[in-house]
Amino acid sequence: MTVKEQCENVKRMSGTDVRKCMKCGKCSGRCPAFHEMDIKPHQFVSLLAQGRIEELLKSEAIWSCLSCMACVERCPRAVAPAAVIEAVRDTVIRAQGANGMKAEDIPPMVDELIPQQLLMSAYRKYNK
Amino acid sequence: MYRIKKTDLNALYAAIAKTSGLFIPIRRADEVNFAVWGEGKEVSLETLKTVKSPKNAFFPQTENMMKFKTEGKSVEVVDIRTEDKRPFVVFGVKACDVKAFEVLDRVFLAEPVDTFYQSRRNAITVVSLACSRPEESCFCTAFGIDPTAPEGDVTTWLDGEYLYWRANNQKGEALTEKLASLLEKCGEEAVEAQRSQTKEILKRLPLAALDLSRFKEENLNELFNDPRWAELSEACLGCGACTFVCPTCQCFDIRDFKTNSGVIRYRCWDSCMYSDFTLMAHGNSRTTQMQRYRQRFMHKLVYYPAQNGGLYSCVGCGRCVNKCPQNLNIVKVIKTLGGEKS
Amino acid sequence: MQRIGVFICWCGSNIAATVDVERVADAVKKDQGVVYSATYQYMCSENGQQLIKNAIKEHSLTGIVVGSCSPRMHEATFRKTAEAAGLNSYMVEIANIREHCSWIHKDREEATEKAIILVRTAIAKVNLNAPLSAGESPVIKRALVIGGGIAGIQAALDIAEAGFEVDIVEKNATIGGRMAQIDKTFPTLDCSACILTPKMVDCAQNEKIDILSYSEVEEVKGFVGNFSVKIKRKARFVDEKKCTGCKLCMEKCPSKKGLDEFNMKLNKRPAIYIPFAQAIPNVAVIDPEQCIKLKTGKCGLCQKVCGAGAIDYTQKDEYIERGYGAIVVATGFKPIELNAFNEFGYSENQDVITSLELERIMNAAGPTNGVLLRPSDGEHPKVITFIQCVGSRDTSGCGKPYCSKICCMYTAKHAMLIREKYPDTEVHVFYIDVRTPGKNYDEFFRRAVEQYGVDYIKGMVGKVYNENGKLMVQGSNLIDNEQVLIESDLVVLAAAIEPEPSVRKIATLLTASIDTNNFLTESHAKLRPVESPTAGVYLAGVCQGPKDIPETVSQASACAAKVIGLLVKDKLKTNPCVASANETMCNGCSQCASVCPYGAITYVEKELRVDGKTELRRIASVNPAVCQGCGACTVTCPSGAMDLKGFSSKQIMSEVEEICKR
Amino acid sequence: MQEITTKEGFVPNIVAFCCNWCSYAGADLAGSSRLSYPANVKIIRVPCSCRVNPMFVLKAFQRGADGVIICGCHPGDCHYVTGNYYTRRRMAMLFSFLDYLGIERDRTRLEWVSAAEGAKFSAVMNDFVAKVTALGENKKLSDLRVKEGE
Amino acid sequence: MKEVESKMLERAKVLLESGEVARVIGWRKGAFCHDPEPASFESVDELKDFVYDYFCGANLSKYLIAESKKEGKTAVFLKPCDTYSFNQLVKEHRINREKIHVIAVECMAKLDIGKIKAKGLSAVTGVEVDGEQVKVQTLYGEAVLSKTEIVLAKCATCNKTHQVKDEEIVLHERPVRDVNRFAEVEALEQMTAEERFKFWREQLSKCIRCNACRNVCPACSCIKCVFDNPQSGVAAKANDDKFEEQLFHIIRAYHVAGRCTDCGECSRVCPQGIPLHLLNRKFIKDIDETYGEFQAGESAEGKTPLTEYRESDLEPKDVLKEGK
Repeated sequence: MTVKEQCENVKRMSGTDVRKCMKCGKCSGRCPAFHEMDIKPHQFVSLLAQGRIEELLKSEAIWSCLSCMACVERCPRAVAPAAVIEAVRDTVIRAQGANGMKAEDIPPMVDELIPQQLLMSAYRKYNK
Repeated sequence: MYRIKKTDLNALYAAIAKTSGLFIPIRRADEVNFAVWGEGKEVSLETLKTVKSPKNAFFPQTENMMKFKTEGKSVEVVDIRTEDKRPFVVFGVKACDVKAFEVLDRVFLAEPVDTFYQSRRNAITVVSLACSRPEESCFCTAFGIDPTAPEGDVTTWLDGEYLYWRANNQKGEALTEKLASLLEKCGEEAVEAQRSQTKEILKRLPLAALDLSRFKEENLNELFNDPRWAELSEACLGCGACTFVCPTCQCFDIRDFKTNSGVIRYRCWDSCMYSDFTLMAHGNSRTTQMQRYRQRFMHKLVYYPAQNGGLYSCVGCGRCVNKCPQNLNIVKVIKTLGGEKS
Repeated sequence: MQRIGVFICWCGSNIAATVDVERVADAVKKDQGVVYSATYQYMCSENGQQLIKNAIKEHSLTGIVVGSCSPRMHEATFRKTAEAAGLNSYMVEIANIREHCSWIHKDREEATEKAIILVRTAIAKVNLNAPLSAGESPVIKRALVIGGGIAGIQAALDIAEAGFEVDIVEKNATIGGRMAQIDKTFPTLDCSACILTPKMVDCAQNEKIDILSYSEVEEVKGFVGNFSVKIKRKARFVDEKKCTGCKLCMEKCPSKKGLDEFNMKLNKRPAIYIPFAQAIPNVAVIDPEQCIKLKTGKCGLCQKVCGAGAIDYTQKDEYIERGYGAIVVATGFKPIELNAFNEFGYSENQDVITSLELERIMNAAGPTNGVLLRPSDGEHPKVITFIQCVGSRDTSGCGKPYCSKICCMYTAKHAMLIREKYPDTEVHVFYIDVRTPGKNYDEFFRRAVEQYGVDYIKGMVGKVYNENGKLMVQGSNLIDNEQVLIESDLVVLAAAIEPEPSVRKIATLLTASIDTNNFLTESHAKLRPVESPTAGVYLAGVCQGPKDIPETVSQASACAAKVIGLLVKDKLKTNPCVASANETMCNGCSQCASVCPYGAITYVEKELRVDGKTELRRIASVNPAVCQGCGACTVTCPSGAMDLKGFSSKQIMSEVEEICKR
Repeated sequence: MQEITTKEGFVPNIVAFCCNWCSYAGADLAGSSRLSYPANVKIIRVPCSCRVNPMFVLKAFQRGADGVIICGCHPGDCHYVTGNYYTRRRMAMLFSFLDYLGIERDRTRLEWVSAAEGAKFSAVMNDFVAKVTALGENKKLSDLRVKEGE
Repeated sequence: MKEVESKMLERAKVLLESGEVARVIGWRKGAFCHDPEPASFESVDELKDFVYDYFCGANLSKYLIAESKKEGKTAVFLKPCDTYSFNQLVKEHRINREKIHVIAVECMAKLDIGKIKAKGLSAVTGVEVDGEQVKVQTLYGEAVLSKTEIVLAKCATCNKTHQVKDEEIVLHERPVRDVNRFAEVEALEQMTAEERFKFWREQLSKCIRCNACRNVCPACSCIKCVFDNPQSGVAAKANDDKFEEQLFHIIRAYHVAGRCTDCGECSRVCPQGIPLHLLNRKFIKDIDETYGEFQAGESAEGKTPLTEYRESDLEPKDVLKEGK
């Protein structure tokens, strides 16, 4: 796949129109994992818009994103940075060719103290 | 009497078409209407009732009459009539429709003669076809018509594998002669058997006992003023379906069509059901649908017979019975105002 | 039968070089209705016009066709020519054989043929033309201004200045509007009240101006020049003529728990009150929801103390009806509700305030007498964070998709004023873009940064939360690609502005169109920005779109100029090319009214005689004074009852027929 | 059923409806800029594109026009505020319907041409004429009686 | 159906006897088993001929334009599909709603006598419906037909429900049909333009200009139709195998676009069996797909798709989808 196709693919997967972004930075302002991320949420949108997908695919931030969707919730332009991050992550996982986490792995992990969201988030994160 | 195998009919049509035009029931887009025959067209003689009657063979729905050519401020009248002198055969006309020709003739061939109609009428040979499977809406017998032996220049019957053929007059003989090679001589047994069988069914038709005796000139005022017209006509939409499928309706309108170089004057069927029928400068002579409705049936059952020696201008074909969108029809009028024989 | 004259212009060589004008004139000589045809070098010249006039008289012409340049150029000229010769000006049609023919075609044969067709098309139309005359309608020489803010005040003053009577209808107890609530104005830092209140007083003192405060428009009938408006005068329970504004009642009123709307509900006020010291009219009003007397029948203290005997608990809403020639809508704006933005904690934290609230806090007549104290504990805030674009440029559905236009400037103003008065205060401003077009605006903003050291952070705040009594403002700093956390004492939100909600009802009453954001639509975005598409209705201030004070004042004055231009006329000439319904064919189905952009169509029950019977029918009736002649209704009408004069269906179809002859 | 045979060197006849405020002025500008387009385009001036009744379009085809184009102000720029929005819906529905009846879709067109777009007007007309020329004569909707006796 | 009929008759009697209404609009028995006619009953006596059976397909709503102008109230029996036309006419101020008492009646799909005859059955004397089976007696013998095959075209795809009712007589629930009413339109859209043209040419050249479609159509309620009005520029009466029928049907379809409730009466009444509803359905389908689903007659208020607009509406060239 060419870089351009890869970009288009990520845009399609994320369902987000990156051109709607007005570069306010509210997503990064809200992000609880900001300091853990090498590429910040707003940069995901900006880099994707510029077609710099290779940098995104190498990013460590796709693993530090919590998928809390706060950025999606707060974006005044209905852009979804978390969806972009997720799409990039899925692209990486798919390229690796295996699910990091399977549905049957989950039941043993469930204990009363684990927040359900965490499991959901992990499942989202490690599956293609 | 002659006969021809049904499977050979196409050859018969082709033979007729060689020397004259052939107007015959043809199925097109699921409906059967009289139309000019041509190779590959689907003829349907079995169809009991074509949607439109064959009257448009000599009284077409639309017909150009003349043209006014304008040049600057001068107007030239151009006779654009193309008199088709070629003989024409109208094939497969049912008894009721044959009778209807007589009704039309009395109008168009009486003085002043309608020459458009006349020229076509003279050129036409009518080949009629007897009915063997009348349906519930048929009531030609009420008008003294025998559907098993229709009039016409030639009468035909469809029975079994054959079409039976009998010439009734000189015109018919002439046609028969032309087709002699295709027809074989035969006896009348099959036809007679079919006729008596059909007559049995005719007796059992629900409208067999329609009583027309009250529709006479002397009852004109009484009938005209009958309050039940209101009830009879109240569902009438004022469309012209009944008049356009009717074999005896003869009203037309004359209109102009603006062309690039003048005006074409044409006539087209009109309907007494329409609000602009016989519209005059002062307005309309009949302003309510009841009046229009009454006019149509009074004309068929009272006015026309009064002027034509008692001949009703309804032939009981039942097309209006079948085609009225709201199921109004002449039968209901006859039953209500005429009384029914018990 | 028409007697038509055809006049083919050479336009020097502009037409004649490509089109054989003589052949054109000759070709149509025998056409239907044509009795005269001629050519001339310049038909629009004095001599050319004389030729037309002479022909009209000599040949008793009933219609003329001029084959010349575009009708957009000389239609008016030739109409006047015809008029001067006693021919109705609408019996003139132009065949455009220059722009649409000679100028674009090179082949002389081809161009001549086309010119003949174009002239014939015009002849075909003229054959069906009928004389039209512009109707007249009288003009009521009084204007109505809806809304008593700075826009309404300015418009009213300008109209009154020209000698016309003006009524201001204001729904609040005083005029003054939003500007009265503002402390200082940018970029000059003038005291807002100091420049506004004299204008309010001027209004009150102007004999031509009648201020109908505490009133609302209830019903509008009529059309340009001739509106009839029903106005509700809400019961204020105080006789406006008697009240002296002494405020004794306010002191004595035992019910003091009302929220002071003027001060953005930051403090309390009595049940009987005057909104602010410089209110016009300076008359008290009783809040019926709060007044003990009105609610329980007991108390009546204010009545006892009122020396003027102005208190009247029995007052009822009253309705008055007045006629107007023109209406100015100046209904203004309000900041949006911020409940949907819980990330900024506006509802939870008293110290998260809107800019308009800050405006009151900074105002000497405000709840803190002008001392910057935070609402929660009355302490001086040491760190203040401003957040811009709260709800503006927001397409997520929570806010407004547009830029509110004024926030960048007032935020700079606030930051600057705070830094000036309280230099020890730290001021941060989160911004997405700083937009400062306008005279001295960017200079003003730069001063806030350069001279007053306001910290502008390019980025947006993601959340504001309370931690140990401190407001933690977490946002991004895009320049440094950092997330910052600012411990603040006060957070000020630049809330988006939206049209005052009552404008919806007003727009419906006036049949004035309104856009998806509830801003009133102007007749033309560039060329008619202060006129509503509804004739006789004008738009001033934020009700038409976000704008600041100078722009509002300009627009108000522009409105006034338009209104004056209308009111100086004794009668209005109406466009004769208007729609009209054929009564006998109209079904009364209302489809035409639903597409009319001007509300020109109403329905009447009318007795018609049809076919000798009388019938009561619902029939469309077009007001020719309001109809602008677009023809939208004519196409919607299935029966063809609705037609457009001057462009009738028959005329257009005859043109089509002629062209198709080729 | 009628038969029309296409003549050699076919030149279509085009009826163009132009709104007075934008497109007619655009056509004027095309003229004053000497931007040529074929002479077989003839313009009918209407106050607004919303004055164009689908019946006019059909009338033109009946009388033998080979193409009909309607031009109005750009959406949002209508002199009468909303007229062209109605036109857009009306014509979208009419054109799609004609297509459904088997009428060539390139015979009809709606274009927005502002008073400043003389060049666009000329380009649109050139393109439209080319497309209609390629289609040949309007055989499906024209009424042969119109040309009777010519 | 007999049960429903007797309930209807009972209500009609009560309404007339009590003077609550001046007349009841329903159906009157015809000459055969299959030709009831719309009728107005003004007294209990007249009700002796009242009928409600499988052949009462006519839409009674258009009659109410005239009825609501008469003195007193009019009660009317409306089938689900009829109520849409009723609403549309109320919306267009053609019917005075206050003067009409709507009795919503059950409809289990109506039969098409034409389709029965097309099965080769002639001289029909009796029809009995038993669930899915229809027993037909004729003078030439008996036959059993499947009901689905002989219902009116308009009933075959109908899932309409009563939109208006002042009271209702519904004893059975009608099963929801799993059909795509646009299937025929889609099939046409799939054809090439030439095929479509041929199809419509064949169909429309059957037209005899009798105006039955127009006169029965509840949306065609114009006091003066453009085709009857010499001033309109399109008036025409001729049935000419050239252009006029096309012009007539195109203009008619356009005039009712956005207002047509798809009641199917045009196709029911056409004496030449032209599938006229396919013209109107094309507009309905285009409107649904382009401007959002819209069912005319669902409400007696609001604008119709062609009298409103959105700034984001598609351009005509984008509405025309690439076919073959």
